[in-house]
Amino acid sequence: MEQQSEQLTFDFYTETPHISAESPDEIKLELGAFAGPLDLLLYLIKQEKANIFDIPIAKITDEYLKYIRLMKSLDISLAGDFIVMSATLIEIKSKMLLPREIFADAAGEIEDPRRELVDRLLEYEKFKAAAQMLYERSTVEQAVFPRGKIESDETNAETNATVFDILTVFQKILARHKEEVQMEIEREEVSLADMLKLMKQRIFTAKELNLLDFFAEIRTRRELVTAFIAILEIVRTESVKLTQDVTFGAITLKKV
Amino acid sequence: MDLENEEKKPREISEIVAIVEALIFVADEPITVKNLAEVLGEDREFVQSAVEHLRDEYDERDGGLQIRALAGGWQISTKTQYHEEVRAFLKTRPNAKLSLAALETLSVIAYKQPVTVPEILEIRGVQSASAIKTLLDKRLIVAKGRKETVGRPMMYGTSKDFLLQFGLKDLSELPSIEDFEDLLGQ
Amino acid sequence: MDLENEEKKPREISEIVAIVEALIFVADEPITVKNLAEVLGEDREFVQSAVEHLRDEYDERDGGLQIRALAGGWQISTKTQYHEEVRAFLKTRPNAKLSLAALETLSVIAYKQPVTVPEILEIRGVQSASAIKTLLDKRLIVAKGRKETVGRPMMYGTSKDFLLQFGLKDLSELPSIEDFEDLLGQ
Repeated sequence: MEQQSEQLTFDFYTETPHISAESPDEIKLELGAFAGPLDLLLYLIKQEKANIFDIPIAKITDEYLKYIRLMKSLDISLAGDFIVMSATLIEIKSKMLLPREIFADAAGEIEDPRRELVDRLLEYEKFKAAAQMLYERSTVEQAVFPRGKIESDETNAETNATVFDILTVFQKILARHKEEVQMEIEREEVSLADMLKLMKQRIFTAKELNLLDFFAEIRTRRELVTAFIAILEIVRTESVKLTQDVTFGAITLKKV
Repeated sequence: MDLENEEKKPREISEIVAIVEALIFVADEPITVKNLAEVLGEDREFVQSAVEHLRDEYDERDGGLQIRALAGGWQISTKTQYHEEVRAFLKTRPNAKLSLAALETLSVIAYKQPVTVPEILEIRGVQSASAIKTLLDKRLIVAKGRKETVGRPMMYGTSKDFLLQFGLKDLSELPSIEDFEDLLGQ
Repeated sequence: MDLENEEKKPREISEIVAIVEALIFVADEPITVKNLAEVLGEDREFVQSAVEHLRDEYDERDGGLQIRALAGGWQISTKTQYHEEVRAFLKTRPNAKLSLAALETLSVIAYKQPVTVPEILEIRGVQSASAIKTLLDKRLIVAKGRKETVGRPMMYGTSKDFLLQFGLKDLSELPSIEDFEDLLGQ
C-alpha cells in the first residue's frame, strides 16, 4: 500500500466537521464528528459540488475511504456502520464498471446501482434538516424562563415516572445488591462491644453524633443491625439522649 | 359582560380573566383550557376567550412577561428579549446542547413515531443506542409499547417534555417533513 | 425617561420595569431591591422606583396577580380574593411524585411479581413497608394472595391502574433488560 504523507490540522471542537485538501497529498481536517456514514457522504458530495442524482461514485468512494483510513491511522474509533458503508460504496463502484445492460430488468429498464443509496441520502437529508430546525427551536426556547418555585409546588408535584425509570431503578437495585453481597463477604464482623466502644468514643469527644452520618459509614447490613442495637443500649445505659429537631430531620445523639 | 342570565351569580369576564391569570400562574405546567373550565365551572369557549383576552393584554402591556400556548396548555414565562438579564440573575448558562447524533435521532423519532430502534438505524445509517439513552435520560422521548413484529421491539415517541423544551403547542406544530425536501436536490 | 445622560446606553425606566418584572417572576424567593440593582447595574433608588411603579401597575390592572413586599424583598403572588379557586385547582392536580423508595419498590414488584415483603427486602436491602403502603394507597399495586411458605406472607403485584398510569397495554410491554442492554451498557 502506498504511504501517503498527509499533513493534518485538527480542531475537535468545531460545530461542523470539515475536511479540506489543498493539494492531493495534504488534508486539512476539522473534526467535530460526523453523525454517521450518510452524514459523511453528504458532506463529501457537497464538497465535490456533485449532483446527488448523478454521484461521481468512484471519486466519492475514494474520498470516503481516505477519510476512513485517516481515522484509523489516528486511532480514532469509528462506528462499524462507517465500515459497512465502505463496503456498500465499493460494491456500487464495481457495479458501475460493468456494462449497464446487465442491470436491465425484464422490462428492459436499467436500474442504476446508485439508486438505493441516493434514496437513502435524500431521506436522511430531510431528517438532518429537521434536526437543524429542532436545534434552532431549542435555542430560542432556552431564552424563555418559567416562574420560580412557589410554595404549592412542593406539596403537590406531578407523578412523572416512566417505565424507563422503573427499569433503570430496578437495574440500580440489582447492581447495588450484587455489590453489597460481595462486600459482606470481604468485610470482617464488628462485634456489639466494638461498636459500643466506637460510638461512646465519638459521642464523648464530639459531644454529639449525627446518626445519619454515622450510618453512612457502615457498609453491611449486619453492621447496621449491630449499630442499631448499640444505639438502643447506649441510650439505655449512658447519659445520652436522642434528639430530632424537625420531623424526618437528622437524628442526633447528644451527651446530657 | 357576556353573561346576563342571573341563575347563580355569573362572573364578569374581567373576573374570569383575573382568575385564569392566577391559575396559569400557580400551575407548574402549562394548564389546559379544559382544566381551567372544569375548575371554574364555566364554558370552554368562554374560558378560551378569557385566555386569549389575557394573552392580548400581556402583549400590549410591554412588560417582562408573556402568556403563550405550549404543550397543549397555557403558560406564563419571561420574554425572550430579557434572557441575558434573567440568566445573569439565575446564574445559569444555556443548557448543554444535544449532540448532532442525539438531535438527528430525536428528529427521526419526532417525525416517525412510534418508531423502533431498527427503523431509526435504517434512516440514520448508524447505530443510535447511546443517543436514545441520552434522550430517555433527558425525558425527551418515552417508550410507547411494543411493535407486533418479529422480536416485538420497543417503540419510542416524543414526550411532553419534548414539546416544552422545543416550545411546541403540539406535534402538529412541527413543520411537515416534506418541507425539508429539495434542499439537496438542486 | 429619567435617564438622559448618554454615558453607556441608559435603559428607559419602562425597560427596567419589564426586566424587574421578569426577575421577580423567575426568583424562587422574594428578591431584594439591592439584589435587583446589582444584577441590573443600576442605582438602588432607580430600581426602587421601578419596583413601585410595577406594583402600582399591578394594583391598577385588576388582574389575578399582585406584587408585594415580603421578607425584605418583592414577590409576585395570586391575589387573596381568588384563593378559593386557586385552592380548588391545586387539589385537582395529580398526586405527589413517587419517592425513590416507592419507585424502587414498585420496580421490584413490577419485575418480580408476585412477590412478598421479605423478598422485596432481600432485593432492595431495606425495609419497604411505608413504600408498599404508599403504592397500595395509590392503587399502583394490589395484594395477590398468600405465599404457601412459613408465615404465609402476602404477595403483591401491579394493578390495572399501574398499566394505565404507565401507558402499558399489558405486562409484556414492560421494557426488558434486553431492550435497554445496548443503551445502558455504555
